Amino acid sequence: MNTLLCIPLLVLLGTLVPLCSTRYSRTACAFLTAALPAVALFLVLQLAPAILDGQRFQTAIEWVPSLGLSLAFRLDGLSLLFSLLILGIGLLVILYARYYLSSNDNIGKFFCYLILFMFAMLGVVMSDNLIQMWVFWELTSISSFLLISFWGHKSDARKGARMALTITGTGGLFLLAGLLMLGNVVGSFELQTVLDSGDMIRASSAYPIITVLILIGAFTKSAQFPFHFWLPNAMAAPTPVSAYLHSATMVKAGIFLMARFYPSLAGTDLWFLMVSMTGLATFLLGGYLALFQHDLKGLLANSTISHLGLITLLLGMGSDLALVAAIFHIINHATFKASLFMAAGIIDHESGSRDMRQLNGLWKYMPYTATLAMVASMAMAGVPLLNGFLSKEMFFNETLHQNSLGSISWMVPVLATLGGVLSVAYSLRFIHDVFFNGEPINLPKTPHEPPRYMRVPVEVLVALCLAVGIFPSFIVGDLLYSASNAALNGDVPSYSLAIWHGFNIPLLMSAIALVGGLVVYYNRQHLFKFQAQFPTNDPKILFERAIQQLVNKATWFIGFTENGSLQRYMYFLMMLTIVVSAYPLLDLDATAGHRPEIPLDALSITGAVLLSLASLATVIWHRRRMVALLTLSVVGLIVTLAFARFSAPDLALTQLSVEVVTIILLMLALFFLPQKTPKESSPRRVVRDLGISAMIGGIVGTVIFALMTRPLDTISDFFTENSKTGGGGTNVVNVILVDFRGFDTLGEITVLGIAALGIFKLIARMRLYMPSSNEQGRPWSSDRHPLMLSVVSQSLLPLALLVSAYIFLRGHNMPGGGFIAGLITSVAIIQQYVAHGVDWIKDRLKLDYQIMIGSGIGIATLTGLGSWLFGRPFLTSWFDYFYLPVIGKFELASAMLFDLGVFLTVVGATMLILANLGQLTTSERAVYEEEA
Amino acid sequence: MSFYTELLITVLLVIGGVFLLVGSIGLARLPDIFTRLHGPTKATTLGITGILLSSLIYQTITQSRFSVSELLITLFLLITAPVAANMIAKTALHRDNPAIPRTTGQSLMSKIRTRQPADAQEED
Amino acid sequence: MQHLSILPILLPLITGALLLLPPLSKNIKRQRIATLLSMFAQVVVGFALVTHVQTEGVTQYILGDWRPPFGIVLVADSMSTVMVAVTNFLAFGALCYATGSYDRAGGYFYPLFMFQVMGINGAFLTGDAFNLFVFFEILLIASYALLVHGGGKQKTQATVHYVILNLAGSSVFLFGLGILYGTLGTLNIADMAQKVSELDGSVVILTKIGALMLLVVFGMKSAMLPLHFWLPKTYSSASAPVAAIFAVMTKVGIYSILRIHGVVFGDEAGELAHIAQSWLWPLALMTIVVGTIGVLASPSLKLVTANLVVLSAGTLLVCAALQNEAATSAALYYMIHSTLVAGGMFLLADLIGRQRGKAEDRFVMAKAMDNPVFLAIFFSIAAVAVIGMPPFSGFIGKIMILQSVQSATEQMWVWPIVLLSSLGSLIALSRAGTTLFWRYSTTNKQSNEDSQPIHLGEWLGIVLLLSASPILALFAGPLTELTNEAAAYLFNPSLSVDALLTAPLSKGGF
Amino acid sequence: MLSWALFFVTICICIALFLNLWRLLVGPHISDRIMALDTMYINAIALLMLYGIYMQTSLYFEAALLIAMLGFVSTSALCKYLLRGDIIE
Amino acid sequence: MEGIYAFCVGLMTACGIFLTLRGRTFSVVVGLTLLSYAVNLFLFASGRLKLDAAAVLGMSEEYGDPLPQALVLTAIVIGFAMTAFAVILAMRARADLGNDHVDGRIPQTKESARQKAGGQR
Amino acid sequence: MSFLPMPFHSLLLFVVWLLLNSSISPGHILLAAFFAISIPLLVNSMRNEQPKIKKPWLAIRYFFMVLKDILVANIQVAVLVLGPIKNLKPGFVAIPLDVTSDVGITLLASTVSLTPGTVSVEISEDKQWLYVHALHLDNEQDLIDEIKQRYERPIKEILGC
Ligand code: NA
Ligand code: NA
Repeated sequence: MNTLLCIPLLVLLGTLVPLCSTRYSRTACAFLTAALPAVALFLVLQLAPAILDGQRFQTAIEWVPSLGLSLAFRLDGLSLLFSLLILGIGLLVILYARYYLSSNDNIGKFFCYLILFMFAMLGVVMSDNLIQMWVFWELTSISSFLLISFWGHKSDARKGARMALTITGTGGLFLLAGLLMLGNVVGSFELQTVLDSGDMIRASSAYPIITVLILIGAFTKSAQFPFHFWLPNAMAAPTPVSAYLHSATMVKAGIFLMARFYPSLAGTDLWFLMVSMTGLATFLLGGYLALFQHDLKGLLANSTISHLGLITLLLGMGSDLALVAAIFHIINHATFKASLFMAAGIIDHESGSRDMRQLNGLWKYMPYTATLAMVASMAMAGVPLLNGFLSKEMFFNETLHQNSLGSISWMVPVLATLGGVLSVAYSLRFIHDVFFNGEPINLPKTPHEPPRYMRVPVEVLVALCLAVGIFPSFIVGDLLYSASNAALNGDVPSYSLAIWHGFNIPLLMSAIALVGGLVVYYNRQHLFKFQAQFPTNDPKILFERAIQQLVNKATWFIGFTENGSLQRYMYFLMMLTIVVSAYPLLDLDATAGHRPEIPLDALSITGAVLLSLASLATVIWHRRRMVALLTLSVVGLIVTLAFARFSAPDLALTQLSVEVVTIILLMLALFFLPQKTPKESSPRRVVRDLGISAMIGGIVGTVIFALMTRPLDTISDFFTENSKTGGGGTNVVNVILVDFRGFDTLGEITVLGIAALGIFKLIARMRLYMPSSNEQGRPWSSDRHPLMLSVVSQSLLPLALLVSAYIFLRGHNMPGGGFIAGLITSVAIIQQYVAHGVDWIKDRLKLDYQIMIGSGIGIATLTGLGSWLFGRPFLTSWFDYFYLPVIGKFELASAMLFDLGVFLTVVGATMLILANLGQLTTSERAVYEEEA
Repeated sequence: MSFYTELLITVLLVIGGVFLLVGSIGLARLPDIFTRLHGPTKATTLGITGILLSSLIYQTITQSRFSVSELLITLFLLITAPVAANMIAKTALHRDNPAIPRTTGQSLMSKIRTRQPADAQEED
Repeated sequence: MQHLSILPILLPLITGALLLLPPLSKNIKRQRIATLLSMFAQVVVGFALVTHVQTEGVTQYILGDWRPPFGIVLVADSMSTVMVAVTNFLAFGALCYATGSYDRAGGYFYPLFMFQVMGINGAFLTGDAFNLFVFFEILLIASYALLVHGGGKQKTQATVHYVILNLAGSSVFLFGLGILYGTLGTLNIADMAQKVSELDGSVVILTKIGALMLLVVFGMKSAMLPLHFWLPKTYSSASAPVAAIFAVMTKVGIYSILRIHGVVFGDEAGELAHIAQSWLWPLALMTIVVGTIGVLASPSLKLVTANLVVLSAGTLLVCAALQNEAATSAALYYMIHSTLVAGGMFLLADLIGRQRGKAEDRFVMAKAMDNPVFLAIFFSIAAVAVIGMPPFSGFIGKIMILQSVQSATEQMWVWPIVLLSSLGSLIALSRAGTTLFWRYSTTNKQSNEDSQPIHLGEWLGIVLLLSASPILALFAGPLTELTNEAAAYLFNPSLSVDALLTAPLSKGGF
Repeated sequence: MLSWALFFVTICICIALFLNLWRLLVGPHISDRIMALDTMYINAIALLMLYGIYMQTSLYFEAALLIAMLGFVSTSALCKYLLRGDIIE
Repeated sequence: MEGIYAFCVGLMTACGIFLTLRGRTFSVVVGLTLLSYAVNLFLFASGRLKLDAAAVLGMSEEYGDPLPQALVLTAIVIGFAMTAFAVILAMRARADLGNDHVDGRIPQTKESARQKAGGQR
Repeated sequence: MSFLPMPFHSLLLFVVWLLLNSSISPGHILLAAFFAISIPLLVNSMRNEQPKIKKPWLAIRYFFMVLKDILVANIQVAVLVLGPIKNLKPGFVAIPLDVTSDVGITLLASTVSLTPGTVSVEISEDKQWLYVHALHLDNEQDLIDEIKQRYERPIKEILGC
């Protein structure tokens, strides 16, 4: 397996190690955790010489080829530099965290998140594919969220983490958009192709938007103005996290991104203006804000913002040398800032406070740490012989050599110097306010030096600051060159890494910065007073408030639209239906087609008038529910007659039986419902609804008229032709039902069965109010089972069953069938319930309706399955004619069996519904009446 | 079809139609629910019987096979019509629908409603 | 293998019927075992069907041996089989979860669940427009019954809205079908596609109305704005396993849009080509927006999840509106992902709610959970996946969708809205997660005894559904190949339409 | 002759149906309305039989039979509802 | 004939829709029933109207389109199942929620709110 | 449980089946026999004990008499209905009952409803009184006597109670 792939994989594997080793001591856990990243670092170092020689390693595995997404890794100079920072500082942070975290903290979880982050970060810098880079980019957001919120029970940590995630997540979305567009412009998501197509990209019309999108991604991650505010709030994280994420890695991802795409995107005015102006603003703002922080980490966070601004400014200048300076400052900032965070963590850890108003004179208590911290902060201030000085000199130098702002280009060096002044001032503040400035005030603990090994990471980093500061080209020369080479995609300008370049303007600027910084710090009280005039806007509170407002607005909106009113929802459904269908209807030139119409006759007119009147009466009297039921029955009856009139006897039969059962059901329900509907619709609502109904009615009427008057060529001839020969029946409708489209029927009886089960569920445990008098307040009649009704119903039952059998048997050849027969049987049984009551029936009729449903559906299905035995598809029908002496010729058909299934289901379902509903109010259950 | 069968069918039909109409006129015209009951229960039943009989004859002749299934409907209606009338009357009484003032025997109505014997003493 | 493509319908049907009969009908333990076994078999069948179609090509099951377009056919192509497999897998997860306690919260849970699965599978498989209606009704009536499972005022109330709206919707469905039959004279979807291209004159207008009415119906099932109102309340009040299976129901609507409005009224439809597009566009985008707003406004995890379903529906409708191969492929992938994740999230929300005492799954301070680590891990997976952040399946779906947008104007609309919706869910879910898992009161630890322990089946259900997301991401390569193929098939009428109508003539009693 | 009779009877029944509907709509009591509906069922049967004669078909006989059966069930259930509230008790 | 048929279907649809837009479950159920009648007639007519053409072989010279009839039959049955469920659901809602409003709560109209306020004063 | 628990019904079913199918083919006779036997067996449990017909011939005579009365009744009613309404003299009448069986009472009540100018409206709870509404009541006692003589007596005889 290739080494390159091993590097991220080892780290990925490393995320599991801490989870498995939590049960061991914290030291063991830390060492085990460090092992795999250490190996990874070793591997990187092994590859380093070749890379420094100008080689580039690449490897790729396909992941989602159709998206152009592959797992592609590369290790070139820039990746190498970042990998070293990520792995090296990461290892130091692991060591440091072992001491920093208390025994209450779940160190395994912490290390898991940390290594996950390390993996994500490595992935970003080693990516050789745009989408993959974004994947890792987002992973850094997620893992940093987990790290920042490590102490999730603290409100600050939760809010800080959310803010960081929201801002960087937003940036991630912009970045994704940018990267996708970039890839689409280039035609490939391979990094090298993109880097090589700079000219094409800059020439493309999408260039500005791509640049803006990618830069927003970078700015959010690197805490550039105006997205800088999340970083100070991320300080709620444990300090090792800050030392790692907020100095060397996470915040540098944005910087890395800009450096990475430098060859593709940089070199235009847009780039210059956006990047350098943002950088400059951030540089100054961060420095200024750092000055006023009382929180040690807050100061460091703002200084980080400032330094990130500085690097951004350099990247924006557009000169290759500036890029070199930027990369150099990336290294330097990583080392001194990581050590400073660690030092701050030590101070916090050993003294219990990070407030610089409490922390004073720690020199006395922890001189060794103080020394380290002071060296590091001097590096931050840009004091000679330390690494910060060198890169800052280069920075000053670069500010002098740009002229993109035309006649006001002079402002850039001036402002840069001002930034330098600020950084000296806050560095001084860090040193003086913490280690000197009298005695500590009300510290929770008496401070002392930290454990030996907790200092090691700081020592290493400070040593690096010194080493780079004194022997720059020996320590980082090659690395810097190779990184710059990679970032520039070749062609590194000449530059010199030396401590001394002679007396020149940059040196003067440095001197001004040092002196100015001293002056500023000396007069800090005035500045503090000046600053105190401004209201302090805690970005955290503002942000939370903004989010809260967003949520409130959303809640208002949802409350406003989803107001829980069915009438409104129905209104939308109807309106949409009207709109989509009325719109095309406007194009219909003539409603009537050319198909000859059937002439009118008195009967039809009578039917139409009766139907219309009954329908209207149902609407007009809908609030008198019983009357509405009666008019509804009339409508049902006329519809039945209409079906008969227009040659659909099966429909007439079905419609009629269904209608009667429906009315019975409605009556059963009406008993428990109010007898009248109150008048509550406002006149406006009524008019509106009338309008809607009229429109839908109009549309439906128009459409059906248009359809009926146009000729139609259908597939139906096939059915009439094959009904007898292929389906064995002369009633084509029935043959369609049980044979041609038997599958529909199977579904239909399933629906019926399910409905019955569902209704059973509804009825179960229903607590009903049983009225003891009717709507007039009259008590119910005492005659539960009228004599004549009982006697006649009993006699009619066998007759009804016979009719049912008749309808069932003839169905295949004549109007009828299992469904209608089932309903007749059900109605006949219901009539017995009506006449005799539930108790009487219960003693006499022992039918398990549930089993009937199950077996009905089962029989129908099994009939269908029978054809499998003959190698035919489901529901293939079979029929044949037989001859028996005496009886003569008769037909047997599988459709009969299928229809039996239908019959059983219908009876079972209808009776399960009605009998159970009736049972609700039997004498044993009268208890409900009292409860209600 | 011979003239006489056609005549028979026609007569039956017309009788049926007329009585159906009479029943419905009764329903519409008579003054109270109890008098209205008579129309549908009797006239309509006869009317439908007439129509069913004519259909029976007609179908038997035209289809040249014995089509007496109409008898079943007639039977059915004869059995059920009185019960329906009884149920409707019960409902009307239960809900205190008034009879027209000149109805005799109105004193019975409260007894009928409560299904007491006719010779029972008034409670108050 | 001949009958493989009908098994996803028959297996649940037969199981459902058997569950009503002795010896299963009165014994919940037997029912549980029988249903789990059957469901497992269905999962196997689902995957077998996918591979079968991959190797053997599209299979048409000619019911009753009546050749199309006269009889009803089932069409097993890549798209339908994938959806069936997803449904069965989802159902299996939900069923595992239900064995915990929900199966006893009311009668007939298992049979109804089986019928629900049958309805959904049928709707995916059928190649007949009216049969589609029948399966819609099966899945609807089963969903009504399942929705009331467990009882309670909230459920009843939600069911009233859900049922009435859907009944009205079914009427519109029938109006639409009536019009289509009245103009095309056929019901077989492939045949319809062919007939549509031959139409001319004023009939075209009528057909258009029919098609658009169907769009309204499908739009309502898929929670398209402004017909989505029913969804949040319905889904959030359903009991967990029911809500989980509901996660695939909106997809049925979207699938139907892809099938009917994408294929029948697709490129070849002449005057009627892409009639749905102009309506779908704004509505789909607005659905995303409103879904996102809903996610932001939701005060509980169940509601968040329900609104996420709306959001994903909007996203999928955008794909449907795009009407190109890449978008359809993206839709299919995203459909798989969002279905399983939403299903898992409903289960998770229930479990979280159960462990937080009275606060349930609302975003307020509550007692600490008993199993925070397990729940947090799976919450994170779900959250990351639905937001569309890497490394889980959501981001691949999202990128596929973004990449499928071709014209610049379309990009201008779709990209910002899709990306901002991600941001919205990011904000909402990070708030949700931090509140649920970290804002707990340490005072009343004694009340821990109240919450019932997590049952094995419940663990399993959540693990099954949510671990699907990483797996979907990991195997995104082959999977997207599959979805691409499905989309390509759909967009090639000579494959998808003509082939289906030239089945061999073989009929007659035997 | 027959066709004339058919026409006449059809008109009779049409008028009858209108009268029934009129009674159903004006009431005044719910029992009147039920009675009207019941009568309507019977007139509907007559109509179907007439139609059968007119079209020379017996296809609608079952529909008539069913109306006879179900009309009775409907009427008695309606009355039972008004008498007892609970039709299945 | 087609004209009055279409008119009736349209009118029934309108009546059904109007009722489904009401606020009480019972009215809505009645409306849905009415609507489903209309839908059935609609679907039926999509195969065009024919007199004396029942699709029973040997009973008439020509046959009406049997397919829509079969579809309507299925639709009727399904509609019945759905209506039944809706009816019982309406009962259940009344039992659970204490009223029969579709939203489970009686909406406060301006008038009733004023009355309530007046009553409290 | 006997093979033919309801012989009268069985006969009726047999005939009705043949009527329904309008056929006396052997196949239908077989089916008719099958239903005539099986349906009563099925519904036998759903019946209260009922009196048997003691005099079938009298029953048939009674049936035709009632048919004739129906015809007459209708002509009377037609005249009343179409005539001037203000001449109507409706009234309620209580008829004391001698028949005791439920079937008998029902039969009587039905006959009364179908025949001249009367509708049975109610039966008293103790089954001793049949309440009748007459459309045109001239003499209450005549009506009572006629009903008891013409209808109740034969029913009593037919059913033997
Ligand atoms: Na009851
Ligand atoms: Na009861």
